[in-house]
Amino acid sequence: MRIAVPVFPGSNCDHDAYHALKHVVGVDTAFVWHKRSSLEGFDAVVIPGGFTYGDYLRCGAMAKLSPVMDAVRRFAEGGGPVIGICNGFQILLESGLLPGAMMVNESLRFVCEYVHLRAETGRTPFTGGIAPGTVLKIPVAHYQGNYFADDATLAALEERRQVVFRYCDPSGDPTAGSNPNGSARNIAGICNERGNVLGMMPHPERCSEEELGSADGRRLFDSMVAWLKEKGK
Amino acid sequence: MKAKIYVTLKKGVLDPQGRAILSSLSHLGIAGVEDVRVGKYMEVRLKDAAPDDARRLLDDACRRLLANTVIEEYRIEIE
Amino acid sequence: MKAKIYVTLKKGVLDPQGRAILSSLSHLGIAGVEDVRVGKYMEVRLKDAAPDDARRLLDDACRRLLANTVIEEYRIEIE
Amino acid sequence: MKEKPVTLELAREHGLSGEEFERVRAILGRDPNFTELGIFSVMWSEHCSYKSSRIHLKKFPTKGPRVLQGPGENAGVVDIGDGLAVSFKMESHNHPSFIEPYQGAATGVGGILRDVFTMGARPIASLDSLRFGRPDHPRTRYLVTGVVAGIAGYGNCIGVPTVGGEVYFDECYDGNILVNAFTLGVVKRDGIWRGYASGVGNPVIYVGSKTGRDGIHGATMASGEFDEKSEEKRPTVQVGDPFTEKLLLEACLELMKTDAIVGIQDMGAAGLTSSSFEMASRAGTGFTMDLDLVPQREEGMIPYELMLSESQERMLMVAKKGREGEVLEIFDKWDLDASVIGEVTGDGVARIRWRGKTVAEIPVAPVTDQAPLYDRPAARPEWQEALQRNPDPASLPVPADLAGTWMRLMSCPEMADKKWVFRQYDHMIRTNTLVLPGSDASVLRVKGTRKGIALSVDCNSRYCFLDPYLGGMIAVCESARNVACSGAEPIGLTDCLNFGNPEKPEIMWQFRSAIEGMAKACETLAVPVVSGNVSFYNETMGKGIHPTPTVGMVGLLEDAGDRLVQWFDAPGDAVFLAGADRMGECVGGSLYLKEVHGKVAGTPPPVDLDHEKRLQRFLAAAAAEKLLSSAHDLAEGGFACALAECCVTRPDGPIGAKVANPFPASVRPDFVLFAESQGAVLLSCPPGKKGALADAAERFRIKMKELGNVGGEHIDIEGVASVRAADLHRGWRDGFAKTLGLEG
Ligand SMILES: Nc1ncnc2c1ncn2[C@@H]1O[C@H](COP(=O)(O)OP(=O)(O)O)[C@@H](O)[C@H]1O
Ligand SMILES: [Mg+2]
Repeated sequence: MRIAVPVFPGSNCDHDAYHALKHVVGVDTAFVWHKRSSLEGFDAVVIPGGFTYGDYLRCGAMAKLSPVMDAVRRFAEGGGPVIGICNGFQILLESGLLPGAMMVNESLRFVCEYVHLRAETGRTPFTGGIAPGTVLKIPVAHYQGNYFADDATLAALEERRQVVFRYCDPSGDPTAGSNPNGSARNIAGICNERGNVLGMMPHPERCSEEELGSADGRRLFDSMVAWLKEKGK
Repeated sequence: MKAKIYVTLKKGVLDPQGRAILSSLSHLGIAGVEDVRVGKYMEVRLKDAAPDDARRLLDDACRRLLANTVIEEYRIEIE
Repeated sequence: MKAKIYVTLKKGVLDPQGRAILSSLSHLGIAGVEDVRVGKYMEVRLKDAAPDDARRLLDDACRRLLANTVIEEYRIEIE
Repeated sequence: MKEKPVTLELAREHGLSGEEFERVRAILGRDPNFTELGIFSVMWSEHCSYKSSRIHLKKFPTKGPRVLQGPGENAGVVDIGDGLAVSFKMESHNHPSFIEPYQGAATGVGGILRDVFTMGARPIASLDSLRFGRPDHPRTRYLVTGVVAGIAGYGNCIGVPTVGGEVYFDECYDGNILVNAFTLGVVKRDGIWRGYASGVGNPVIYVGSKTGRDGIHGATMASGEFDEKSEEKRPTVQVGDPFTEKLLLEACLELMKTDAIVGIQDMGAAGLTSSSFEMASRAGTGFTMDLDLVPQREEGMIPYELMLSESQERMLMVAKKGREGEVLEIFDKWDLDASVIGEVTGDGVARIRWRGKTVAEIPVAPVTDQAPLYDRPAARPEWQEALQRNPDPASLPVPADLAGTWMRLMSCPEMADKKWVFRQYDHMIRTNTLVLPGSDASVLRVKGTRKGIALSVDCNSRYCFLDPYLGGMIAVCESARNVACSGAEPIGLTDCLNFGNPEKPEIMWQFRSAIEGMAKACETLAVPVVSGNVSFYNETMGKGIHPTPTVGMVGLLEDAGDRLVQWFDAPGDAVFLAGADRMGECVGGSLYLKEVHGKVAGTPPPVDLDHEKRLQRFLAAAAAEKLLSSAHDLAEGGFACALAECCVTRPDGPIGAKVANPFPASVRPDFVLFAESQGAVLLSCPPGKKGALADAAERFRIKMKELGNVGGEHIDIEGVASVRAADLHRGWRDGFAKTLGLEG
């Protein structure tokens, strides 16, 4: 089993994802430079957070043009598990692998803090081991995480069970006060129709060890490993 | 040759920046502004070309990079 | 009434965004673009007023909030 | 820009005195040309030459068994064992941040990051020490918003967490804010790089952003007072490009894993000039440089501009001859401009060419060796005496509502929760931050080891104003104590000395006294100064700031698992006051005196350095023996505010405590609550550890008093004042944004 962490100019959570996967979860993990156009030999893709191309123009707008993103698209079309975290999520939106767009936070300020998420579905490879309704404690760190999609798209997302995580209070209620950025319907993470591509603003790689304040993020990676094992990887 | 590109949020897309500016203006005591929408404005210098070709080129650039057509629309002016 | 405001970087001020866009365009194979400078574009709706008053108001808004006159300059168009 | 004929008057406009100009002529044996004048003016500016401060900075202890690199390089380096070292430094970006808060603060962060990764270290954490004018000054809100956003904008983008800092407000900073940025990196002991241009024939390589007309005269601006004309200097503002710096960081660290280069230095203030002259001067060499080969962003730049530009995100390096191809290849991978622009020479002369002509020819050594050095007159100001004598404490009325006063102090912006600030900073990236901002010191783990690094930045400038010697001493003690409260041993410090105009004897006296006080504390506590920065001329139209020698302290935990936080955690834990005998009735320079009685006067609390040292050792020992649940020192706001902080800063929500009044019954209740002291710490521990804790205190001869217990709805100092923990928490949490009029 081998996990790819694509690295773009300006990626900066690449080492964190690598550390969590390789040293905490203990799976074989490798960086993939963005100019590479193949993901041959990899079983899952973790697109890390950061400020690719400085977040200039729009977050993820320039990274989507990298050769590696063509490979990610093919990988996803083949049913392979892909997770985009924070800037990785923004890249997936910009490349059209996930619907919708990110706007600047309602506060117009960067926000870095622990939030609570309610898991909505176990249908993705990354949430198979997390029962719907589970509340996770996990940090966000972004300036543009205010998820937007038009009403028809939002309705379709709900109907097809593509909303994977919502911001909520510690008891699991998706209240306005628990929404750190103004996202539509408190959406923190969504998947594609098929369920194999997940994008989320919060950072599971930052809370995969108790000593960092929470190990809830590890559950996503553990789920991924279990899912891959089941597939014989 | 030169061109100008305007990228603006589509109607119906909430503009957090515009809203914040509006409230700051009223804090500053600047009254009379009823709405602000913030967009991007790009000044582009191009190799000389027929205006039609230039437009086609920039249209391509907008669709593929400069605007996110999920939330934004764009306008190109060639000088 | 309506107005448009253009905020652009002063000449000589580094525009990291413009530079990054330029290099992405060339990666896209969009040749012929020689320079890009990125600015802000605002569409403003105002209470009806004499054009001179409106301009004064927006000028004030630009200097105090909308533009950072240390590194940016602005232009106002009243419709 | 056009070249101008060089005259004495022009030299003066460049900040050179008549005597300095004569020295330039003596060194060259002729009149300098315009480019050469520019070079001398920046090299001999206060900012680059430290001409007014050097003789005093020598008083700092800079050596120690752990010191691998002291002051003089881009950043200091201290050994932490396991084959690793930490490199750190602090820098000011005060003037630029006042003119353009976002870009000024952002480029300040960019500059200090470059200083650290130039040493070969990967930056793992930053701190920021900020001082603004009165909260209700019309510009303060704008400056706070811009500075914080600028630090966030740069630090977050490059991916180095900003894990702590401080924010103060005082009228004295109305016209001169302070923005001091600290960065620490981790480097292999045998992987440290320095700024040496050695090896005749080796190529000199320029890398990073293209050169524009940014910040020309930035270095001389930092060496001059503000006046009304400063507005006109604005277009020299530099714009930061954190994305390019991120690429530069990764490319340089990749390059440093090879042995293709011999020396490297960032282009900070005075850009190409200072980097090339300093590197050559350290190595005792000369160099040639062809300015046509410098990557340029703007057209028509003349040599003067190219040499003085302060465009950001640039580095200068010297490669091994024949290896330049490897160097250029790495930079090409990272899409960075790089260009061989010259060569190291053996004759000790800098020869700068442009369009086929030599445009400057200067012997390198004299530029640094014969740089001006001043022992400027220093005199204690006449008003100092009266300032210290006042006010008579007995004349101060006791507030009728003590609980209300307590609430008021805890919600004033100096004491209130700084979450509005640090929420905008990514303080978790790189997944090392074990103690997040909000405790006395932030603690980071060092991956691959068991070690932890504790960081704190401190300076109480009211104390320094009232007594610069004692104030300087306290800045060192307090930052070391903050680090010790997290369980760490202080192992080295950096400083940022922010003062007014050194040409005024009273400012020079403040400067000298503060340094002497700091040096004394460093010696006793055995903490070396390994890097630092001086910022003079923090004056506007003759009005200067309080002397503000900010200290950035680095502590080491052998086992990060021993780390401590400042907040009470478990109901039933016992509360102790360690250093109990240090508590006096000192209200001089206190927050209480300023906020409630509107006075900055009196003398700061006394310091007992020997006791301070024992206290810090005791804290580290108690932490290592796992005797404590928390430790928090008494600082601004005195006993009551320290206790309140233990109760309300807890991330999981406030908790109460019931404690005895530690003072004799004769002490006025307002002084019990808010008098300030040095060398006192509030501790909490599980009841079962009480005995062992008392034994440890005994061993270090620390007087400890048991005061009560954690728990309950109230924070109750028996017989003096009591408040509901939830109420105090709310006031503290909202105070910062509310007072400054920043929503949310
Ligand atoms: N400018 C800042 N940036 C980041 N963190 C800050 C800043 N100012 C204060 N903090 C954090 O808030 C907490 C309280 O700060 P402060 O009141 O100065 O603490 P102390 O009195 O213990 O030195 C500390 O953990 C500090 O690191
Ligand atoms: Mg403290």
